[in-house]
Amino acid sequence: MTSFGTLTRRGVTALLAAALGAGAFTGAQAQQPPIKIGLTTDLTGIAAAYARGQVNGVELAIAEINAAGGIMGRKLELLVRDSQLRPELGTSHTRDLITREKVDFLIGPDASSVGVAVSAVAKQYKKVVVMTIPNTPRLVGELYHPHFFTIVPSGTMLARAMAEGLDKKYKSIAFIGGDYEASHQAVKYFGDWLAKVNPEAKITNTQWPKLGEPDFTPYITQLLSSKPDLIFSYLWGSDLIAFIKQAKSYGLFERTKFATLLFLDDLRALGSEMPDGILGQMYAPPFGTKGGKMDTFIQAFNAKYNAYPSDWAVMAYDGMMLLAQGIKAANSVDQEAVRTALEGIKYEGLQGGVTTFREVDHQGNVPSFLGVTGKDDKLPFKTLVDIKRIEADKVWPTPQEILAERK
Amino acid sequence: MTDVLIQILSGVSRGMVLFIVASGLTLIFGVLRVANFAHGSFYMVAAFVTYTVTRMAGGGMPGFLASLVIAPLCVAALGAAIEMLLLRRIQHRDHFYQLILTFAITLIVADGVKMIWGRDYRSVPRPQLLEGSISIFGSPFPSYYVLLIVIGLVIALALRLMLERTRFGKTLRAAVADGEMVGALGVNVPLLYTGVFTLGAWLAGLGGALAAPVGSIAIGIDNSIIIESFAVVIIGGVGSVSGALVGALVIGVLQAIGIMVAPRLAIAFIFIALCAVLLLRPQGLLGRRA
Amino acid sequence: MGWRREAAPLLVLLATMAALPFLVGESDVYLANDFLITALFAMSFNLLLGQAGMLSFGHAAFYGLGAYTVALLYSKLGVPIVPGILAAPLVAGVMALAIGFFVVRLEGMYFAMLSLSFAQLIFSVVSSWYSFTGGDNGLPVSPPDWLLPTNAYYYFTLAVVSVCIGLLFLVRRSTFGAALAAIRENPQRAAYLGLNVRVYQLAAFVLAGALAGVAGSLRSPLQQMAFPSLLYWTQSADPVLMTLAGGVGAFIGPIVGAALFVLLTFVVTSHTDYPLFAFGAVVLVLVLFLPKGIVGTVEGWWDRRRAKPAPATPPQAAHAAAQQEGSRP
Amino acid sequence: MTDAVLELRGVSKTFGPFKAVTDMSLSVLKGEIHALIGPNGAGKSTLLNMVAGGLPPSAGEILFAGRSIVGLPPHQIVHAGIARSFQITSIFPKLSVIENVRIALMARQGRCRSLFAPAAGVMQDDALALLEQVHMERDLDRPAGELAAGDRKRLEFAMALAGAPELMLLDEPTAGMSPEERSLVTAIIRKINATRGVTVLFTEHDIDMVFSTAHRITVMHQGSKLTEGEPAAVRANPRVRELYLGEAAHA
Repeated sequence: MTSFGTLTRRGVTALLAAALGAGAFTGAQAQQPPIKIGLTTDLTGIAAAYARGQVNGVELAIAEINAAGGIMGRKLELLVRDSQLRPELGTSHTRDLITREKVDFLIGPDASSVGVAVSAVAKQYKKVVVMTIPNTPRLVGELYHPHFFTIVPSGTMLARAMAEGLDKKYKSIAFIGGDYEASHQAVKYFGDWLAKVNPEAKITNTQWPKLGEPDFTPYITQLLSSKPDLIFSYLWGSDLIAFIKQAKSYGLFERTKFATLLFLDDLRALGSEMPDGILGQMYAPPFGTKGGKMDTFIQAFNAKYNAYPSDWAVMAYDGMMLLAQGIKAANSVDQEAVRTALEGIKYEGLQGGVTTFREVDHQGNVPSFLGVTGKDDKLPFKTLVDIKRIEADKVWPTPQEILAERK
Repeated sequence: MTDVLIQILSGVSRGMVLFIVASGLTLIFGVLRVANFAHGSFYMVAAFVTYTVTRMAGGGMPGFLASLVIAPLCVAALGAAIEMLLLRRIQHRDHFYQLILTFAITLIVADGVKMIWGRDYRSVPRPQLLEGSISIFGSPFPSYYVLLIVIGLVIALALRLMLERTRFGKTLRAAVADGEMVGALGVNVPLLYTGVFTLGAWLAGLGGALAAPVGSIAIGIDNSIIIESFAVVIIGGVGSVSGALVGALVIGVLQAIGIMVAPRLAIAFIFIALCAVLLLRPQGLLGRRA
Repeated sequence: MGWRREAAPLLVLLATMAALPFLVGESDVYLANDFLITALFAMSFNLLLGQAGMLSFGHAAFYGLGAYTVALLYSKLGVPIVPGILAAPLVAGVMALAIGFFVVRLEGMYFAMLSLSFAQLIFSVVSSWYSFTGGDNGLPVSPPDWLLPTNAYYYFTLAVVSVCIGLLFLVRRSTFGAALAAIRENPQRAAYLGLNVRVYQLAAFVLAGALAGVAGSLRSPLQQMAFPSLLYWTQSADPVLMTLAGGVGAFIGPIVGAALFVLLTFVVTSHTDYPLFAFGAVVLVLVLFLPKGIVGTVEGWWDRRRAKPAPATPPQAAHAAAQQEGSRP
Repeated sequence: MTDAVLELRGVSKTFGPFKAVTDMSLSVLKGEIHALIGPNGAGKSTLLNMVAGGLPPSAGEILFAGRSIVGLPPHQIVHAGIARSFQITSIFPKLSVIENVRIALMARQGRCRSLFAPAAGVMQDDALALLEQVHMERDLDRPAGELAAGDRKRLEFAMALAGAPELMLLDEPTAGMSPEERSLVTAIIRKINATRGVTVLFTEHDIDMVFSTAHRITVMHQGSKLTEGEPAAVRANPRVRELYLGEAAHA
C-alpha cells in the first residue's frame, strides 16, 4: 500500500486494485466480484500501534476465509484507509469507501472519536459496521443505530468489571486517569458499581493528568500522600508507561496496590521493566484464553507477522470472522439480511464461549480479564497470571439503563 | 511541606531537559532568525536512537552512556544536513518560508521515524544505578532526576563559557545582537549558520536522549516538546541562553506547582505565562529590546 | 492588476462547482464540499497574511469556535443548524476581538507566537471542559433532513462560501483593503499617514476570525460533529501551508492551495501508510522551488509570455495559417 | 507671522545613560519655514521624532496650536495637522507611485474605513495633482520600490503634502538628490509655504539650502539649543561659526 510515486487518484487506485486483485485471479471463482470490507483506522497518530494490530487481525481473518474458498464463492477484499486520528478524515474516508468503492461492510476504526464519526456515516448509509476497538458508551447509548454492532467491552463494562473483580479488602481507593471523557466516565461507573458490590469502599482521591503528560511526579506524590489501599488507574499506552517508570523510582508499587487498565502493547513496551504484582485489566489478551482456537490463532499470527498478537488483533480477527459468519448465514450481502443474521448470531470465537448480540444495543457479550502481572517463561514480556474472566452479563448496563441514557 | 519541595525539584529536573532543548532552539532563533519547528523532531529522533542504542548495548550503564554520546551526534549530523542542503537555499527569503520549510521537515521526520522504528511506543530502561531514589528530608527523590539537574547545570555552564570565551561564541553573540553587522565584519556567515544549527540540533538531541528513560517514547512527543520549547524561548528572550534557563525553570516549576494547586488549569499555565510575558515584556525576561 | 483578471477565475470556478454534482459521483461531491469549506478557511487566513501581512499561527481557534458554536447551540439549546451558522461568525468574531486586542500589539514572529498561544489556550479549554464540549469525543450535530443529502448540503455550502469569498473579494479591493496593504508594506509609514495601524489590524483580525468561524460552522454539520482537533495548532498550520502552496499574493491562491491539499490528504491517506511523509515532501518542494505558489508562478509565467511580443505567433506560422484560411473553399 | 504653531518647552530625551536631547525649548511660528541644523548626533531627528509622536519625551511639553500633543500616537498627531517625512525615505515599495499618494490622501481624510467601497480611483485627481507638483506625473504605475533615491524622496514629499497639513516635519528633505531635484523641492517648499501658509520645520545638512530657504534657524549642539534666530543673525553668531559652520567649512 505504499505506492505514492504517482499521485493521481485514478493512477493510484488502478495500481492498488491491480495489487489487491492479483491474488483473486488464481481461484476458480475469480469471476465473482469480491465482497468488499472497508476499514478506516488511525495508522497515523498516538493510537497507530493499535491500528496496526487491528489491520493485521482483519487481514489474517480474511486470508483464512479466502483460503477456505471465500463466502458464497466470493473472495473477501479489504480496503484500508488512514483516518490519522482525525474524525473528519474518518467521515470522509468512510463515505468514500461506501459511495465510491462500494464496500459491502464496515469494520470498526480505532479511536473512539473516529468511531463516533464512522458510526454516524454507517447510520446515514445504513451499512453494517462491526466495531473492534472504540468503546465509548455513547456508541451503544445515544448514538446507537440498528446497523451498529460491537464486540468491545464498553467503557461502562470495563469500569464495572474492575470494581467487580477487586478484592473487598480494599476500602480506600485513589484514582488516576487521563483528563478526557472516557476516563471521567470510567471513574463514575467504577464508583457507582463499587457502592453496590463493596459499599464500605470509598474513592478518596482523584488525579487527572493531561493526555501525553511527560511528568507524573506531582500526581505520584499526591496519590501517595492520600495513603490509599489501592490506586485504580485509567492511564494507558505511553501515559501508563511513563507513569509506571516514574512511580517505580518513588517506590509506589511497594507502598500500595496498583490496579490499571492494561493493553498488550504496554506489556510489550515495558518488557522486564513492568513490576510484578500489578492488577491489570485487559480487553482480550491472547494469553487470557488457553488452548483451542486461540493457540492456533497465535501461531498463525506469529507466522504471518512475526509478532505476538495484541488485544486489538484478537478482537479484529474475531470481528471479521463474526461478520463473515453473518454474511454466510444471511447468504447475501444485503444489509438488512446480514443485520438480521448478526442479531441472531452464535459465534464461537477465539476467547471461548459463544458471542451473541443483545437486542437493545447490539453489544456483544464479550468478557474482560483481570489478573496480576508476572513472568511467563514463554513470552519475552510480563503477562497476567491468575487471570479472572469477567463475563459481560455480570456488568453490562441493563436495557433500562441504556434506554434511559438515550433520552 | 517536603511534598512541595519534591514537587519543585521534579519541576526543576523537567525544566532542565526543557532548557537543554530550548537553549538550542533559542540560539537558532537568535542567529538564523528561524522559528525551527523541526527542533521537536530532533528531540524525538534522538529518543528513538537512544532506544536502539540501549537495546543493542543491553540496557545497562554502558548502553546509557553510549546513547548519550551517539544520539545527539546523529541528530547533530541530521541538523547540519538540513541546514546545508535545505535552509541555506532559501536563506535570503522571507523568514516565513524558512518556518514552513522546518514545518515540512517535521512531517517528513514524523513518518520517517514510523518507517524506521514502527508505530509501537517504546521504553528505555534507566541504568540500574539510577533506577532508585535518594532521600530528601525523608522523602524519596529519583536519582535519575538528580542526574538531570546536574547535567542541565553543566550544560548551562558550558554554554556560558563557550559564548564568552571562545571565538565562535563571541561571533554567535554578535550575530544574535545584530545579524547584518556580522556579515559586514567579514565573518563566514554560512559556516556560522551551519555551526549554530548543528549545535542547536545537538542540544535537542541531548535533551531527547536524557528524556528517553524518564517516560515513554512514542510518535507525537515532537509535538508537545516543540510548543513548550517555543514558550521557553519567548519567555526567556530570543537568543538568550540564560533566558532559556530561566524560562525553562519557570515553566517546569510553574507546571509542577500548577498541578498541585489547580490540576485542571495546569495545561493552561504555560500559555497564560507566555501571553503575560509577550504582553508585558515582548522581548522576553532576559531578551534585548529590538 | 485589473479586477476582471481576479474575478474571472472565481466565476469560472463557481460555475464549475455549481455543475459538479451533475458530473461526478456522491463521494466526489462530498470531497468538493470539504474543499469549499477548507478554501474559505484558507481565504479568511489570507486576509491576514496576504493582505495585512500578519502571520497568524492560531487561526484554527476561530475555525473550531465556529464549529462548536453550531454544535453547542444545537445540543445544549436545540437551536437548528442554520441559525447556528449565522451565530458562528458572531461568536468567532467576538473572540477574535478579545484575542486580537492583545495580539495586534506585537509584530512578526512574536505576533505568530502570541496568536499560537491564545489558540492553544482555547484548545485546552475546549478539549478538557468535557462536561460542556464533550471533550475529545466531540459534540454530535444532526443536520435536518433537507440538508442531509450530500448534494443539498453541498449547494448550501457553495452558497455560503460564495457569499463569503465575494465579501473577501470586495474587502481586498476596498479602501479598507488598500489601508491593510499599506500597513503590510510599511506599518511605520502608514501610521505617519494617519492610519491607526492597530485598529486596522484588529479589524482585519476580527473579520478573518469571523469568516473562519463561518467555515468552521459549515464543517460540523458536514462531519455531523464538532471535535477539538479542529482547534489544535497543527490545524492552524493548514491554512498557512495552503496559502503558501497556492500563492500568498494572489487572491485565488488559497483556493488553489486548499484544492491541492484536500485532494492530496485524501489520496495519500487512501493509498499510503505514510501520509505525512508525502505531505511534507510536497510542501518542501513548494517552498524550495515555487515560492510564489502555484498561482503566483503561473501568473508570472503568463506575464512573461505576454511580455515577449515576438515569439507569441511566429510570423511564418501566422502566414501559413492565413494561407490555409484562404485556401478553404 | 503671528504666534507659535508649535512650541517645545524644556523637552528632554534620554536613552538609558545617553542624553539625546536636553531641555530644548523651541517656538515655530505660524507660516514660517524653520530649519533645525547642527552636526550629526545633535539630536535633530530625535526632536522631530518626538514631535511626530514616534518617541515619548522623557520630560517637557510639546504644544501644537496651543494643545499638548505629548503622548498622542502618531496617527492622531497626523490628524491634528502634522505631516512628516523620514531621513531614510519611507514609502510603500510594492505599491505603485500613484497608489502611494492615494493611500496617503485616503488615510488623511479618513476614507479607509469602508470594508466594501472599492478603492479603485478614489482621490485619483488629487493624487495626480500632488504628483504633478513634484513633477512625477510620468511614473504613475511603476512600483515605488523601483524608483531612484531622489525620486523616492520626492514621492515621500508628495505623500507628506497629502491632506494639506498645517505643519510639515521634513527630515533632510533633499538628501541624496541631484541639484535639479534639490531646487525643485526647495521651490515647492517655498511655494506651499507662500500660497497655502504651511508651516515647515526641517533638518538639513546642505547649508546653502538652509540659509536660502529658512525664515528662521535653530542650531542644535549635543542635544541642546545653541542659538535661534533669523539667518543673518545665526550666520553672524561666533559660536555657530566656530562650532558648526567652521566644521562644515573644513569638511
